[in-house]
Amino acid sequence: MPLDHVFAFAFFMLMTGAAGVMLRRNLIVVLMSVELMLNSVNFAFVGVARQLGDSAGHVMVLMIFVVAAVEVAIGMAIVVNMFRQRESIAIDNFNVMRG
Amino acid sequence: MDAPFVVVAILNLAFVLGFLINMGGMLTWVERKQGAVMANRIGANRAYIPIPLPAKGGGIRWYKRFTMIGLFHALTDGLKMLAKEDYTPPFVDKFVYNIAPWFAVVPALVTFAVIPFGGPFQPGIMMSDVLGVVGLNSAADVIHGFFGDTTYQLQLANLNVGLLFIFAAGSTGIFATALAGWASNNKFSTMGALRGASQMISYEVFMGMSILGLLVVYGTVDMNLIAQMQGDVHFGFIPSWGVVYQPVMFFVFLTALMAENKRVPFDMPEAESELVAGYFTEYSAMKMGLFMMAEFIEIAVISGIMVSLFLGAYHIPGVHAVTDSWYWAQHPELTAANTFWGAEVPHAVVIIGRVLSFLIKVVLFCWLQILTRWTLPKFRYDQVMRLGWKVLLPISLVNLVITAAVVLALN
Amino acid sequence: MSEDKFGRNEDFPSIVQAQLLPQPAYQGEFTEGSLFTYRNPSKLTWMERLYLPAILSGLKLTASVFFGNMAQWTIWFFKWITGRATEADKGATTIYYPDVMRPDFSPINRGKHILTLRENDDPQCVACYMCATACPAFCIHIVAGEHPDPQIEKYPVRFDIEIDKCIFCGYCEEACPVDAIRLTPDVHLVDFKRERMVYDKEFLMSWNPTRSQEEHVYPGDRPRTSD
Amino acid sequence: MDASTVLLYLFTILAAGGGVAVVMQRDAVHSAVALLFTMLNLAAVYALMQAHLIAALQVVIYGGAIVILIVYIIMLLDVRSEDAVRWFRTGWLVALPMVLLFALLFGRAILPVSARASTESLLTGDIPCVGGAKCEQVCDDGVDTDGDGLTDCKDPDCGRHMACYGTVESVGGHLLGPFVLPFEVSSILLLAGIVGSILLTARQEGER
Repeated sequence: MPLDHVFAFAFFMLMTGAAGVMLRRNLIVVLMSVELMLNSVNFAFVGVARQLGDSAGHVMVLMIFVVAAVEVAIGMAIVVNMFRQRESIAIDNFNVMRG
Repeated sequence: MDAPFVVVAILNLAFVLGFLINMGGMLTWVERKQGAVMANRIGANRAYIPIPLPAKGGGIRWYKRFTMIGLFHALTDGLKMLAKEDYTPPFVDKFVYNIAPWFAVVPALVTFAVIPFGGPFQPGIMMSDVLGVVGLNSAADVIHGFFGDTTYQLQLANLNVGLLFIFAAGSTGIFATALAGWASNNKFSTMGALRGASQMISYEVFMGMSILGLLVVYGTVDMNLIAQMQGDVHFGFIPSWGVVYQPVMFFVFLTALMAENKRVPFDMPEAESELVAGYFTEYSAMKMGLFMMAEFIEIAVISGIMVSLFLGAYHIPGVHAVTDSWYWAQHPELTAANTFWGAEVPHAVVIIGRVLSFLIKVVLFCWLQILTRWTLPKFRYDQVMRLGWKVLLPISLVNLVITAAVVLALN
Repeated sequence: MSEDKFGRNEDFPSIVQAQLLPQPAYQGEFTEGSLFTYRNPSKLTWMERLYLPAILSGLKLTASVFFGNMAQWTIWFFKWITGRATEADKGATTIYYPDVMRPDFSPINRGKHILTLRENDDPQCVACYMCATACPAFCIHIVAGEHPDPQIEKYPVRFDIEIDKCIFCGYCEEACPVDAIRLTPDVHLVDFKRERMVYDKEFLMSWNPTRSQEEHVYPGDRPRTSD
Repeated sequence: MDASTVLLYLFTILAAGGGVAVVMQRDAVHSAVALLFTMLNLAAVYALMQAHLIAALQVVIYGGAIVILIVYIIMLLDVRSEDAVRWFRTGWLVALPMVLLFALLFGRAILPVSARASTESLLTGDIPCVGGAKCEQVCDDGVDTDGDGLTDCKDPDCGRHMACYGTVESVGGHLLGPFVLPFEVSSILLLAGIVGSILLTARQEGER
């Protein structure tokens, strides 16, 4: 798989994730879309690492794994907290701070 | 990909799948029969295959005593599951409901792919040994010519990340519980799914923790290499099996694996006395059968994992094949040969003996698991969690630190 | 095995007596003239909370039973080959239930109903509806008719019991003023069709208590007069 | 195009399709199943790209930890499905310019570079030494050639070798070699995550 195809797929997945983040109302789906964006980056890293024959890209992917795991743990804690306050996780219900 | 490699791979696949599926069927019978024998009962003995015999006064008499001590109950179980009505309740989430059973079966079957069940072998030499004894020398030459002296593995997939692959497959198995429970749209199922998910995630944590000590000892996650490293003998009589290095973790890891399998005493997600059937309450016919089959296959898979990590895999102490490259590299003063306590034996004897020893160990472990299942009462939910987080996790952490210190000191 | 006049195991009275005795309380003692004492179990020690020693001792127990029974089965197998095996050689306490009844199966069990007969083979029942009224499951249905004999007021034209609804409480037996309905110990009341679980008068008027193992006929298998 | 390349494209397309399904599904659990599908396909892609360790960890971490946590929270909170995905939202006002911007960046900056780099993989079976420095000469002989205490694949020098690339030894050698500081710092991040999530979800005294 040539590198520009790798980048094209990664770009497509990144944009899918970004669209999910901006267009979905369900907070959990928004978090899932963020995971999708992180995965597209992982994909690009693995593709480039394969192209360059350098395992450093894999180390970077491992770091992103750690970040993703922490992000989901914290994100889910926040979701649970928000659900306790409003009995809902639709982000439209959390617009109190809006001017 | 040359032809001999493909042939060996297909034979391996046939062996693994045949072994697992048959174990899954047999264990349904073993479970009942062993439970009966342990409780002074007789157990399953009614299913029979009718045999027509000529009656005395002409006509046919059906002989109905061909029961084979109840072995056909496994068969009738399968037939019953297939023949029953596959009812999908109207309130379930159809898509998730239908895919959930596959998340139970596929990981259970796939996990066995990385377990070495006979070690490295030379099929050409082995087959010509066997055929030479029978007297088919020309056929032996043909097969020897086909395979050559090349060494192949009696293992489905020789992965570099073997042990991680087992963990990956195991973690995918959690989805069966979670998705089945959620899709059933039933309070019992959802409770079972919540319990199952939390129990399996928790026990996966210290399942990884408890095996780390062994990984420190072996220094690899390659199952093939781990198996080979257990072929040595210390001081002439102590086999260098994992259970010798990590006796405590043997029990902890076994506990974790049994908790992953969700059977008594860890049957919180199913809990007949509280949750009807837990996460698969709404399932019927073969979909429910897939869950049951996965459970029984997993007994065999757990035994395979335990044997290959802790009980010397396929090794018989003191028996070495010419293909054990790790062993011969450790002992440069010896010349590579097929030895049985020093005596030279044919290659085929060693390999067949090894496969048999692996199978016997696996069967013994299956027996131990079923013994446990029929001995212990079930834990309460909080007891399961406390045992996991407050007892087994600290033990495995302390063990890891001690192991690392000892390994560092010895190096 | 000797049996008493009810066909029971000779140990049966002692078993009943043992169950009637006051049972000792959990981890407490019972002495005559004193009150029961209940003690909660003490908190588990650290060693006990590991569960492992207790589990291993339990496994030892069950494994010893297992191997003992396997030895017995092995002996049975060799006897079976020579054709001298008996059921007792299996070493199991199992009774093949529907084929073999326990000797202490209680003769005062409440099972299938029977309508008692007069001397001329008519049912004793006078269709007074007492049993149908007393029935908590509403499973008795009676249609009354005028009896030709002026001494007897009524007789049941139909007397149906939905045996699948019946809870075998015995209230009909208690309520009957003429001892026309009784409950027999027969508990093998099974069928494959729900319609056949309605027992009509003719069927209720007969009962074969000496059903042998070879016949092994369930009530639903018998020809029904009203079918 | 050989079989593995075809499979690579197939799994990549399936992963991208799964990503679209994550965003399009109305029900949160269906989104989670689609996310799992994406993760498993990506793991297959990584395995075909010879990143074996990453492939296994992708399934363990994303499949076994992250997606299951998401499913667990969905079950715990009893989230109802949305009536419909509202596609006409003010979010488009942000989304469209961003997509355009990224597409522009992609077309202008990344594509020419990646097209130039689109040669065959640089994985070799040869001696990977650069600039005459002392390094592991042969990577599959079980001998520590350069005498730095690390044999074969465990030496980061061998990362580019065909037999070593993407294996546990190779990536682990990198992790505990040049990248040891980020590796250690990531453990602090994990600890912060654990403490943070407990702090966020633990109920205060008196709270319901």
